[in-house]
Amino acid sequence: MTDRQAALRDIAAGLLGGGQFATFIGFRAGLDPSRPVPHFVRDASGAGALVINPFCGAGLARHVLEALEDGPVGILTRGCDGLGLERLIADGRVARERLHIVAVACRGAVDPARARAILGRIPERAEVDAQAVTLIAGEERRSVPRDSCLLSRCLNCVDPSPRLADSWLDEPLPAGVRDFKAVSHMEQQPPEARYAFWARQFRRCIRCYACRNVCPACSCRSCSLDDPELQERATSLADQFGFQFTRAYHVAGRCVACGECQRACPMSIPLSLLNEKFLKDIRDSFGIADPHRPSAVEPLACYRPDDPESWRGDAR
Amino acid sequence: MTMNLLPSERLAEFRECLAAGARLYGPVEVDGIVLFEELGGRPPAIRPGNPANSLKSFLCPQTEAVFDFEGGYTDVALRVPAAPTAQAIFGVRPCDAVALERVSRVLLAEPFADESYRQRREMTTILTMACREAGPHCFCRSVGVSPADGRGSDVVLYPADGHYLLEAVTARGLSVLQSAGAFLDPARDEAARATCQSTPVPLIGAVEREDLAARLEAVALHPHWDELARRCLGCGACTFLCPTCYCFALFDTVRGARGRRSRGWDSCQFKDYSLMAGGHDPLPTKASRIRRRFLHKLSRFPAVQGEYACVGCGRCGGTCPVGLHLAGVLSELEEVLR
Amino acid sequence: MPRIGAFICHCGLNITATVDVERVAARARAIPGVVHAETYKYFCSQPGQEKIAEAIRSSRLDGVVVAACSPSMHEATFREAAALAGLNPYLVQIANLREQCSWVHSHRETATVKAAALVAAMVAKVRRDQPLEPIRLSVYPRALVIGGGVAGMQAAWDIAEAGHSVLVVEREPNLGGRMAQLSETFPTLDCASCILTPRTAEVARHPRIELLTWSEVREVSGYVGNFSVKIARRPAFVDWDRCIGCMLCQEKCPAPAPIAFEHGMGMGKAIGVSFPQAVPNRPVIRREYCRRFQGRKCQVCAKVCPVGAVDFEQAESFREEKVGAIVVATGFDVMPAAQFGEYGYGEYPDVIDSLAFERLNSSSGPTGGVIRRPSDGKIPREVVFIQCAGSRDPDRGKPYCSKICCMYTAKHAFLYRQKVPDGQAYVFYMDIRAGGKGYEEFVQRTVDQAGAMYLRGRVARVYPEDGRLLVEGVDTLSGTTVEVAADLVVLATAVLPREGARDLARTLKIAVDEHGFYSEAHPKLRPVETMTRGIFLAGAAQAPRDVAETVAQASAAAAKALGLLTRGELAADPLVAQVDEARCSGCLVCRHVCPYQAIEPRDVAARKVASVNPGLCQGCGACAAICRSGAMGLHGFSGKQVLAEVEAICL
Amino acid sequence: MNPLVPQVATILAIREDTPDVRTFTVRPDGEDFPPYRPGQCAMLSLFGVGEAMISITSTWAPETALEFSVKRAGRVTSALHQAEPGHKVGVRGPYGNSFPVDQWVGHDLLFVGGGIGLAPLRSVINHCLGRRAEFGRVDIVYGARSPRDLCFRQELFESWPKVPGASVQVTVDAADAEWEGPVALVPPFLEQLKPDAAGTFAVTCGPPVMIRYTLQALTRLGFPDDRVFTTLELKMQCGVGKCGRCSIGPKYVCIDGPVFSAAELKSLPAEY
Amino acid sequence: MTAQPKLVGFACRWCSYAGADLAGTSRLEYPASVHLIRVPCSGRVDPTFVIRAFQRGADGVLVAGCHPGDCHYASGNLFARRRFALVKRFLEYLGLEPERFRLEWISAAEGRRFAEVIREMTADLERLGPNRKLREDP
Repeated sequence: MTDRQAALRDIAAGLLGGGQFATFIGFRAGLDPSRPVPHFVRDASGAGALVINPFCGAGLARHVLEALEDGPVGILTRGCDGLGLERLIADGRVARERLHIVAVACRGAVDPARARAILGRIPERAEVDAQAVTLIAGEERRSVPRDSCLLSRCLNCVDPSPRLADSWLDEPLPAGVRDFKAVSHMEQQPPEARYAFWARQFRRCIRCYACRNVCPACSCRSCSLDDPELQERATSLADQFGFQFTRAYHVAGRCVACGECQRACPMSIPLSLLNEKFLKDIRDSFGIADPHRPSAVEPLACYRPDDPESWRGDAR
Repeated sequence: MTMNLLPSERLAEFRECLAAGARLYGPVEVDGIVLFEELGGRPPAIRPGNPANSLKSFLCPQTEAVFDFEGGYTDVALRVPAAPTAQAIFGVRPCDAVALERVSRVLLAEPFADESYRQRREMTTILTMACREAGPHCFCRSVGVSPADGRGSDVVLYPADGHYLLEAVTARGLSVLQSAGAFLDPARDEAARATCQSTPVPLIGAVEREDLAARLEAVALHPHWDELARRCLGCGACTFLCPTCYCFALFDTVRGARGRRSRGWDSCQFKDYSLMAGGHDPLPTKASRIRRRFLHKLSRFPAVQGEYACVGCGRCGGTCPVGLHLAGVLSELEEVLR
Repeated sequence: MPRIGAFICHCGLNITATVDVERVAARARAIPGVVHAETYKYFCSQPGQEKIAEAIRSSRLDGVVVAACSPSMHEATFREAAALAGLNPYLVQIANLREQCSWVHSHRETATVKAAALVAAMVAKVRRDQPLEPIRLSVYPRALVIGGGVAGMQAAWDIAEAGHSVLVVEREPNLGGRMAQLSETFPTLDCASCILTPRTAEVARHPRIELLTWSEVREVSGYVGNFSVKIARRPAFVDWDRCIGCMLCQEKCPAPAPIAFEHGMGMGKAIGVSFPQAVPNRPVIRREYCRRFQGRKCQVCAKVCPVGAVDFEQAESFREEKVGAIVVATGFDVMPAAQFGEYGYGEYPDVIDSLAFERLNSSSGPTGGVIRRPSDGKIPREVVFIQCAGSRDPDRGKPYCSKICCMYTAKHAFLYRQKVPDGQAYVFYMDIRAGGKGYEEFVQRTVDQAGAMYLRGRVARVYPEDGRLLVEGVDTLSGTTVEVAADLVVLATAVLPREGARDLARTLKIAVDEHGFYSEAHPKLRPVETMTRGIFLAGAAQAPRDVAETVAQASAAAAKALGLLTRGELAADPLVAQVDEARCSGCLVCRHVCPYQAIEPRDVAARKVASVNPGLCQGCGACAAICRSGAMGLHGFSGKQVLAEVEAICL
Repeated sequence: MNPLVPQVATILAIREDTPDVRTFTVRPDGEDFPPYRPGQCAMLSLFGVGEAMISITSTWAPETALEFSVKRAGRVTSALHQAEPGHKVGVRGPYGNSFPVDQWVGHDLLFVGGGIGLAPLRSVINHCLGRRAEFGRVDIVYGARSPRDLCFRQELFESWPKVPGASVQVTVDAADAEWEGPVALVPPFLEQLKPDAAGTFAVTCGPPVMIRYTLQALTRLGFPDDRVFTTLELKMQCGVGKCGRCSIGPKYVCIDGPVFSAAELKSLPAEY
Repeated sequence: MTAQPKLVGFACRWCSYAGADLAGTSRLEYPASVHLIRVPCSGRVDPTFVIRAFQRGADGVLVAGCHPGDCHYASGNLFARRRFALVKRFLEYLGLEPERFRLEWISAAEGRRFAEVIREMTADLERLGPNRKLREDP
């Protein structure tokens, strides 16, 4: 752990010291030890503030967009960040050659709220391995199953390591295969139950647009959701359905399943469950095995002559 | 002030009594998060700290009609919505109630009192649950709010072992206690209140300083705001959840010959917030908008109202996707100043 | 505020019989922005059009909705009428009250309510219409024909004869293409070169046709009417301007070379022309066979050349040409040898393909027209022709029918019997497809007069035995196994697009089908056009076809090209996509869905945005639908317009 | 009554001042518009489009209609430019403070306007000229981009110059074939005119850049900050100090402004 | 008479819109529920058009285009096919009844088929009753 942190600081200092890089993006300790915050190091001397620990939950990819305005960027990159960067590169928003990707294998990030609920106080440290999470505060150590306190996106993670890397802090972990269990479960609910579920979720949306602003696939310079003629500001349930549909559809075939939208949502709306529905259907309908991994042409911008028409007759 | 004791086991009956004449809202746990919602008979989820949403949802709804209109270009008829009905909100934390008092200073300021807010405020009974334990992000004491603060409340409930001490703060609160007299014991328990008054809440030095406003104005042009802007995503979560943020926008929607002018929450963190038609924008950068938010809360609102536009509820810190906690930011600025 | 006029047509009784037009007009009047609404018996009539014009002028209308028949009937009429009255014609919309309302509904109340909704939708749409001007494109009055075979020559000839200049680019050193390799043509048995040679000469000396042989198209940019083409000319190592075509060089050259023209049946020389009547009659050195280029001392050609035209230092040269239209006539290849293991093709010299058989038949071919088998020069007594070698064979070959094989195989069997009167031809076939004037009769003659034995069935294998080839097959009609000992086996191999066709498609930005043939814009209505305006198709580059079809199609392509060239200017419909550059993020996903390659990136203020070439755009809107930010719009069908229609309908 | 609900009003007349400025004469259908002071604004709205804060360019008198001069800029003002007499608009107000005219009594007045900035000045000029005897000299300096862009020509060239003790100087940034007057930007033009600062109150309004340089020019000419007034314009939605948008430091332009003295401006953060 | 369902149809101008016109010239009666919006190509139809129709009270939405292979623009309907295969399932996932949204290939020659699709869909929508799930409260 500390080895990685030391190596990270060295690399960041080296990049910034070399003069070619304007910013290094990583994490630094926050006011709350369980919530490190994204950090933008501007010179080699600042690299000592960088931390890596299992509380580093925020996605970093989206931050490169603005940071690149100052010059090339070095960035600490986990699997999810890496996919986000791939998305931004595929969308022509970020030039690969202006990035130095410091890859790290990730075993999952702790959800600070869940960890605190388990421990009854703010954890100071955590250790995550393939089996369990150990939460530490003062003298107290508690080991709990991973699924009780990791961020939900980490539980579904199949890309612990980035596919793009310029330097590695450790050995990459193997990629897995997405199982879409939660989507399948939802699909099996009766339609009325699904509707009731989503209505309940969408009703509490406050339209803060954190989901959009944090999303590496939502990097449009100008978002149609901000155009009142395309998306009214009203928050009737119909508007909420319209907004949620539009947001999810606009990332259909482009979502990298990093789960940042859901993590960022202050109202805990399970947005990944929407995004993953599209991903699952893209996999099942168009034979794209790993639709969350960006490809040269996104699935909705291409076709095959023999694409299924299974929607025909669905109704009857 | 009138005080009564309510045995813990009669709390549900007390709530039913409240619900008799009004829609009753309170914190409930839904899909893993605690929210203020209509209770509808559910027991409230009283947890340390605050629900995700604030009372704003019930007093300045996310969107509401200002008026409806109908007609063509040469004839228009306006119709204003019906007056709101009575509502009671149970399980409010003192900080949220104080926030209402702060917001009211602006929205009820004459000569242009915000009529829909005023009507709702008048129809709303706030039943506050004083805190015996701080939430994870609470810092009320640092901004001059106490865990037993009664400002903005109609009734404050101080939890004690086996009972609650109920204190009517307003005339409306008094009538609540009178109507619920059957459950109440006209005894007093000063200890209950004292316990809450001494509930430990983390103190955050950077916020507590008496010269906070002056120090902030002094760093108003510091480049650290640009660093904060790098981190900030420009979403409106902090402002939409903040109980003291009251900015709103007006917008029209049209359905054929009918339409509606509505108001809805707006956020100074949005990039088109202050953008003028001609392209001029006094807040052109994310950094300028973040600075606006902090200075408004901690310097400019206090300059006029004498109190912070922050009650230390901790929502911004708890929900900001990138951890831009108000207190954390101030600590950073302090660090920068040194 | 908008000032919209709504004109509700009775269409005699066609609309009024079911729709209460007065109520529709009243409902229209109630829509904010509608300042005029009237009904009339026939708005398409002259007095009707005048009523619209009068209202445009007197009520200062800035939008017109005509509620009448389908827009496919009179949209143009009403737009013209509006234009005459001074209103931009694109500020006119048609509500379809006849075909899609009064004629299909009988309940007066519901039909009237629906009609009012359709009118409201068009009012909502026209409010958001912008005045547009047709896009004017200049047309450079010159055509490029790629390919100098019979298709290319026909197209070039037709265009030149109509008065426009033509540039013909041919990859081989000379004109002629596949047809020059043929002996006779079916079903008339005319000699191919007797037909082709005069046409070749005419093309070569036509004052408005410029020939560039031994050349390739490398780059194409621009759009309809304004293409810019980069052409590479390979080094011939002979200065053709000096050369007098005496061919002494070819005569004296000591280095034999297999030349493509003979299709493996004969040899040429390292320097020379492909065949004696070649046009232009100028030699090239094929450096891979030239002794000089192989590092040996030779240079015989240079020594014998009376004019000193041989130039070993010649390099590839390039030229840029501007053209207004392009005809692609690159022809076909036949399926290569390796694919037919069971027939022993490539393994046994006496298993040949039909193009080789053409060369054996040709009087100017390597055998002087005497049919001799390759292995020993013996005249074959038994010849087996195998049809559908690779065609109609989805598993190992191509699923399609190569179309010409039935006929040329019949021709081959017929010609063989003429030349070898005691020979026997066997034809293995799946079906005989002889659709065409005189085609079926010709096949019948081959059976009746030439005694060809047609066996319906597949050949299982071919193997050598005692200097002959045993052909094992099944006669599916009799259900018996057939074994024929043959001296020569001729395979009717599948027709493929020319090698390099895909690359050229990419260069031209035109589509190919799954087999690599160029795709036509519409199989029925636009069979010689491509999806790229200004680029047309001729001959077997688009699909297998015979000479007659090829020539007909070439003339059609020429007519289409002429349609462009004869107009100095082109008016294109302005209902095309356009980019809001301030909004565009430059993700360019729109490029992937554009069937016309009309979208290119463009640098604006140090960032990349999509840019639509209105000359190429056909207004399909695929880009607008996939653009998430709303930066890509489509005139006449903008997102906001469609949404406004939706809202009006749903009120 | 909800302050956000406008009175329905009718456009009585529309005058085209310049290619992008039109003056609308508007009268509420029901109760009279409340009395207003020079410099105050009103929210003018089109139903279904939205609202915009516009300064009232007319001067209050009983039973007179309101006048608004509107430059076409955004969604609302563009839609207003398409409106016709007889169309309904919404109007609410008056909002904001006003020019402290009573403070000026007995002094000379200098009005410096640029472009559409003459709209708020027109109301105070007419108000002061209406109380002619209470003031000393009234000098009006006005400029626009081109002769076509000059607003209120009738008053500029006919009414105001005829008032005793009043002067009008008009300049343009760029002349056309017919323009015979001065060609200069307002701030240098003003400095050339060398108005006497002693005992004079100066009022300026125009585009932000022009205001900035005019304030500097006035300072150089010797006008003290507390005798110089200007108006600010920010994005506003409620007009009544609630929606938060137009705040500058602790002030809201909609209720504490739009009129500020140069001295007040200097005490505010530069967020306008 | 009970209120008729409201069916919003997006029809490509080359095939389906022309097919509807053919139904007209052939005088094939079908329910007046359908209101066609003419678009250049089914590939032009943005799914947000569909959701907007539902939001504003459409009981059903039909997107109709040329048969695969027949697109006037070669590929527009193939993009539409992908897009709406996902959208249809997604709407169902949100709890919308599957009968409320259909994508159909209707050629310019298939007037009869157009009428048939409208009859079928209208019958389905009548059976389901008004769409209350995605529409705004009146």
